[in-house]
Amino acid sequence: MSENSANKFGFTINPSRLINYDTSDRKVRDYVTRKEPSFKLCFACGGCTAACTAGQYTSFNLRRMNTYIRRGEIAPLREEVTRCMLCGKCLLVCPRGVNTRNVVAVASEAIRKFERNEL
Amino acid sequence: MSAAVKHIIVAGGGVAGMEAAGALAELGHRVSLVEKEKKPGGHLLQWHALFPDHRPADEVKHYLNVRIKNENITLYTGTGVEKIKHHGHEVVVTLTDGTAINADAAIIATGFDLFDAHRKEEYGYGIYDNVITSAELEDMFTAGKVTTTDGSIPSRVGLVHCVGSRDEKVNNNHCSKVCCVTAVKQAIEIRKQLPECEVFCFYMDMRMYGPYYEELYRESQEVYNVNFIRGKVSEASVNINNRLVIKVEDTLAGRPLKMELDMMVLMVGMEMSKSGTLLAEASGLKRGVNRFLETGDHHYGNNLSSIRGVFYAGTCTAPMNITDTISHARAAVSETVRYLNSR
Amino acid sequence: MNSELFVIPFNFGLYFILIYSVVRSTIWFRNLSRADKLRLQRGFFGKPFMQSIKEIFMESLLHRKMFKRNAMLGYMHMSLAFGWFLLIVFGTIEADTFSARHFNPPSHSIFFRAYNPDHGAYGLERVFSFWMDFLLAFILSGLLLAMLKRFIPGMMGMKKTTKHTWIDRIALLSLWLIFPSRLLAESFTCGAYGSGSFLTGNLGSALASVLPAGDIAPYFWWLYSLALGTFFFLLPVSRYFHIPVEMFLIFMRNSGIKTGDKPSSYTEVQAHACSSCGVCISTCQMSYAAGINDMQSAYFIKGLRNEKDIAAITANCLMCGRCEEVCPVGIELGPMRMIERRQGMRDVRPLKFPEGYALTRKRNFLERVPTQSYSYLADEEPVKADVLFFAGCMTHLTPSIIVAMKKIMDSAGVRYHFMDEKGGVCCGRPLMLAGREKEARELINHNSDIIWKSGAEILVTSCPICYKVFNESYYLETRVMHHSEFINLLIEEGSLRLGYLHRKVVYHDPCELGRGSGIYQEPRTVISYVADLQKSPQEENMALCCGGSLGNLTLSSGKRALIAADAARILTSSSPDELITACPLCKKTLGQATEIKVTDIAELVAAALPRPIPLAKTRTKKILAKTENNG
Amino acid sequence: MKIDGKKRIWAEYQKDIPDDHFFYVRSCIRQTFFAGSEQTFLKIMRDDLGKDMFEDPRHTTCTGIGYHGDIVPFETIQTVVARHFALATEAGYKNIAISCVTSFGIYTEILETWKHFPELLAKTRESLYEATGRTFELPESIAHASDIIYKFRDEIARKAKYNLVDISTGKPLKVVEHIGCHYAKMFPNYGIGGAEFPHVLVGMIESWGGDVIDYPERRHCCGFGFRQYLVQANRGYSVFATRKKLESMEPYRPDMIVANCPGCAMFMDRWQYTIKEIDDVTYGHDGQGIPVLTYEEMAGLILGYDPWKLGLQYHNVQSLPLLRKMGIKADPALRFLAKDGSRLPEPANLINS
Repeated sequence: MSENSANKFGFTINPSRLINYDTSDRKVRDYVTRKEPSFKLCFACGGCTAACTAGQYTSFNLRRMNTYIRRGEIAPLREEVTRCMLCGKCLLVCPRGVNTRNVVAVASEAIRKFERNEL
Repeated sequence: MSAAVKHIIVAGGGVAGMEAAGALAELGHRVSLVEKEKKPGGHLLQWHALFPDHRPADEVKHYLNVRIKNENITLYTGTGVEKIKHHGHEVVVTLTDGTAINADAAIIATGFDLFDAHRKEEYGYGIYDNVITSAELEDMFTAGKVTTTDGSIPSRVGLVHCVGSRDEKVNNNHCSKVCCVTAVKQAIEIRKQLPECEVFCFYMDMRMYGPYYEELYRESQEVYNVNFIRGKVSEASVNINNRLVIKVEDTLAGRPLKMELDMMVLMVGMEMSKSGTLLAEASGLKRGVNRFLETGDHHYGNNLSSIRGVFYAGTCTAPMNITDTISHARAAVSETVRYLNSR
Repeated sequence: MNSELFVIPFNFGLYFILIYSVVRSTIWFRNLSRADKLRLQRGFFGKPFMQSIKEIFMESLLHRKMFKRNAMLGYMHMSLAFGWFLLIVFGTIEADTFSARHFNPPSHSIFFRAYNPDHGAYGLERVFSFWMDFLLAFILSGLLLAMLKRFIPGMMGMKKTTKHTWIDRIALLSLWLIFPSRLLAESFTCGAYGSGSFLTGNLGSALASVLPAGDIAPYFWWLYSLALGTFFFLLPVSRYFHIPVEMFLIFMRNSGIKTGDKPSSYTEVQAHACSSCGVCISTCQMSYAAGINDMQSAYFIKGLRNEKDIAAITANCLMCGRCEEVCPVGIELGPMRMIERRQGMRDVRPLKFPEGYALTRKRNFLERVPTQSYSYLADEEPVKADVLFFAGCMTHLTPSIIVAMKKIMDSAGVRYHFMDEKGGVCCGRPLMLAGREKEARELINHNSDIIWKSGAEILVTSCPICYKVFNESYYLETRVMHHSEFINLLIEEGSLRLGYLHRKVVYHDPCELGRGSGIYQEPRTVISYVADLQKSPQEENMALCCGGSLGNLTLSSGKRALIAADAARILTSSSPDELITACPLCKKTLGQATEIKVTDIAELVAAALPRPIPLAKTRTKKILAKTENNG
Repeated sequence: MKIDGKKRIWAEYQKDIPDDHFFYVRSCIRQTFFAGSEQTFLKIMRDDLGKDMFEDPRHTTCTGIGYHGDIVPFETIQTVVARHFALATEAGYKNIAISCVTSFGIYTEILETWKHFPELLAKTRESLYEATGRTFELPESIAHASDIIYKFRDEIARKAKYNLVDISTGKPLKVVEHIGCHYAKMFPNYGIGGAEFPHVLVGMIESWGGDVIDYPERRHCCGFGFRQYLVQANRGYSVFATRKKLESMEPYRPDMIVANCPGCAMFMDRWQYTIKEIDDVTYGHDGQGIPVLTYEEMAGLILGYDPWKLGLQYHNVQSLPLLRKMGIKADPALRFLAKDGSRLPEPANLINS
């Protein structure tokens, strides 16, 4: 559809960037919160992201990843979660004692389950 | 200090005025406490529970009422203060009902007005059902049930911070200080009353500056699963089911966010009170940033006015929580006494 | 004695378990890799054989390790195991000596007294029946202790004791019944015939004086036989299966079979060789410091045996390795857990009662697809250097260590390249600990490439976590050294001029460096060289974990703090001036748990440096020469 | 929804609209795509309401599209607008009636600017004089043409031949009103009803018997957005914005959309075809599309004008079902006839033709 319309009009309709909280799926969030309750404590200071080892090489941003989990934005989360090296450096930085490393571990597990409809 | 009994007029019977009057009467002075409403107590009257510990507001109301039960205090209600001027050794105070009272000194404690939510038209306060103010939510707590206008239990409530604060569009650049922690307190109370109800706070910054505030914030996440979204709500509308639809940027995701709500609570901030403004204009009192009364010195003269014998107490000078208001009122009393003795 | 029917339960049980054990071990053998098969064969017909026999005697019968740990606990196990062993041996001899035919069925000796009620009147018979009574008493004394232990674990230096399944309970009950019932059976018989020695004889006559002993005796022989039968029959599905399996394990281990990195019959044998004695539980800091009592190795192994869902247990372990040190059966608990962590998600179905007898396990794992991917890592510009310094992620949060190392290497004139000065790629160990082997490989390859291209002779790291993985999972010709080793080397070859600091210090062995990599001596040598090193209550192979371990994925910060506080309390009990460690993670974790200054060994040494004087470059040449000799 | 709340706001945002004598400035887009509308407006004003509307053929584009497209500098556009004022002054008119919302925005912006920066006014007078030798007075009032219809909405209602009512059921039609962004979002006080809850179209719809739909994306831009439309590669944003509005109003099953901005009417109509082509989606009752009318066309229908003289047939979404609903007799066969009665080619790809 989009190709021939592109040929026809020279453009396609832009996809939405909107986070639609009423349609997004928050099963992953609930799973992560259940498996790693400290996740709730994040107040998005970004300390983890500042310290992040993987963050020096790629756009990985744990703070934003947490936000995606909370909002049920699976697509960007799937992308984001793979980049972490699980080195655990962020654990030592978090002012709220969030078990950040396990948040990633659990999130990646949750994504897998989500894709196998096990959530 | 001189044993002579002096007469002091306290303009405004809110927290600051009552504390100041009580403290002066305690020292044996004669006090005329002037309150424009039917009964003293100010905004505290409509509060159900107080942050950060959810203590019943009645406890503080009770404390203040006992404080002003003193034969040295004459209470004038239903009349405001129109004008104060210094004359000879005295201050002359004109009430709104025309009567003029002479006194040795006066304390202005005219307090604040809550921001009128109508002025943020885009939030549709007074137009959409279920858009209410934090004060109205307190009434619901007092009534013991939080419901939408059709009487049903809300399944999702949003609390919008900084309504009328930190917003040059309504000509208020100041932070009202108490709204963030009030929002967190109210969010917890909603979750306590309606465990099934999702609660969201839409904030620009979380300003948890006081003792136990940060703890309350943490508790709201850890125990009550209150959600926080960093972004200023830009507008509200209703959909075909008469459910509120709000737009906000989720600044942490860097993307616009849309959410349906059953109830939207506007955390209305503090503004210089209208009565206080009129009084200041009539009496030629200087007003400072954001139209609150300008004090003699921000650091060591925070109760001093530009008129001899006239002092400031409480939120007529800046937004304050109850704790600070009471301390500020006591400071005003000590300034007043110092003035009276030095005369 | 008219009927002999009562031997039936015993015989049934005995022959069942004999056959079962043979079949099961054959299958285990068959499932071994070819290499391991050969190992085991050589082990059986070679030198290791005697070693194994000796070990079986020392451990399975005498329970030497148990004795070392706690005399009473040792005695308990010894009296039961060794006592029972002797009872069988001498029972057989007795039966053999005093019966008409030789080579009688086992039941003959087990129920000897039942067949020969009047036996033991005089001469050699007397001696024997005395000796048999003595052995029985010996066992019963142990049994008494065992029962006490159930109810007051504390008495044997055990902080916690294992919780059991209902099968274990029945097995336990039958085990407990065996000897009392034998005692009573024999006593009644002796009472009826006026035979028996100091125990059975006296008890017998006492009983006979009030009861019709002759009529009652058969019931107890039945009970005795039933107890034995039940016990034997339940053996494969109860914890007591460890008794035969442990011997098999000893043979396998002594023939040099290792756990490896995937499930095998060796891991299965290890799982079955666990006696759930609970020593691991009481050694575990998560238990006594953080009050977590259901995640320890005993439960891990039990879950593994019974196919339970142990995902949570598997993840919730510090991987400090203390339990492995004390395991009396010598199970490789660390590697066992790592294997489990490496497995993908699987649909778990706990075994129901009879399934425990199944001869082979089929564990249907889903192939674990990598959850992480580092395709974004680009190749880096190679830098030539003699010595590479890799600080490690954590070390970047303790800059004082980096500064110290720079000082030391400069003052020794080491020509080094700071590999991760701008923050490098993670070493991969944390991923391994999280069971993400494939992903870890990606990082390992990336780093290996940099190291190879550098052509460095030595790779120095300040982080034991990196150290372990560099050593074990990287293929390098570069010699890997933890900075404590490297500093020691510099001192030995005289490149460092150090003063003496008059400080009383205690050294904390980081798990990954000590138990993990066997580096105990070098740090101590270095520290004693510059300061007054005190002993700490628990060190070297029994050193404590600081609680910060990356081995544990799920432990909350609160619980970690509890462990750290407890460890710090013990480490600083002699109130030293400083607590020395050799790991940035330990430094950070312990630092938050004690008032006493926590210093990295590098910082300590740097403090002992004189004002830095540039030294001849030839120094490093010396180092390199030395390292070549070392291998 | 509390109507009192809205009334309260509408009360705050009222503006004085002169009663008569207007200098009318046309709109580039409206006269190109909705030629009938401007004709109708003048006809209504002159014939039905007997007002004096003056047009000067020398008046030009305000260059607003060029201005918002970053092609025309502010100085230039000020001078162009000044010239229009000059024409009005020369003709002796003090009230400007503006057909285009973009122009309306430009005019208000410039007048506000001059209020705060008199030096710019002086400079503009200079440049205009240098360029054309013209001088000008500032107008006493500027009104958007929709403001004027709004003012006379009740008078029109009295003359009405039809109402915004479904004659088969007697129920009011569901009408979506769309206000051009530049009508009040920049200067709320210049728009009737302000920026958040404009009343200008609501007033007409309600006094002509229709029901207004207040849907979540009511405030959202139609998608024109100048840069979004003018640069072909950006048109995806433009369509996206329109689709967002259509999706949001869809559940209310609207009978028509009315816009006071020519651009909005144009895009909300044409993009429905584009969306049909790309997404294969058409909105409205059983996929008949949602007719988009200008307020002039709406007023024309009310007053019983011939739909084909209004030019409804030149919309992409044809409005036959709507006309039927309102009980307006209109023969589809007569849609595409020239003045002389000869048949014009029928445009392709009309929705619900």
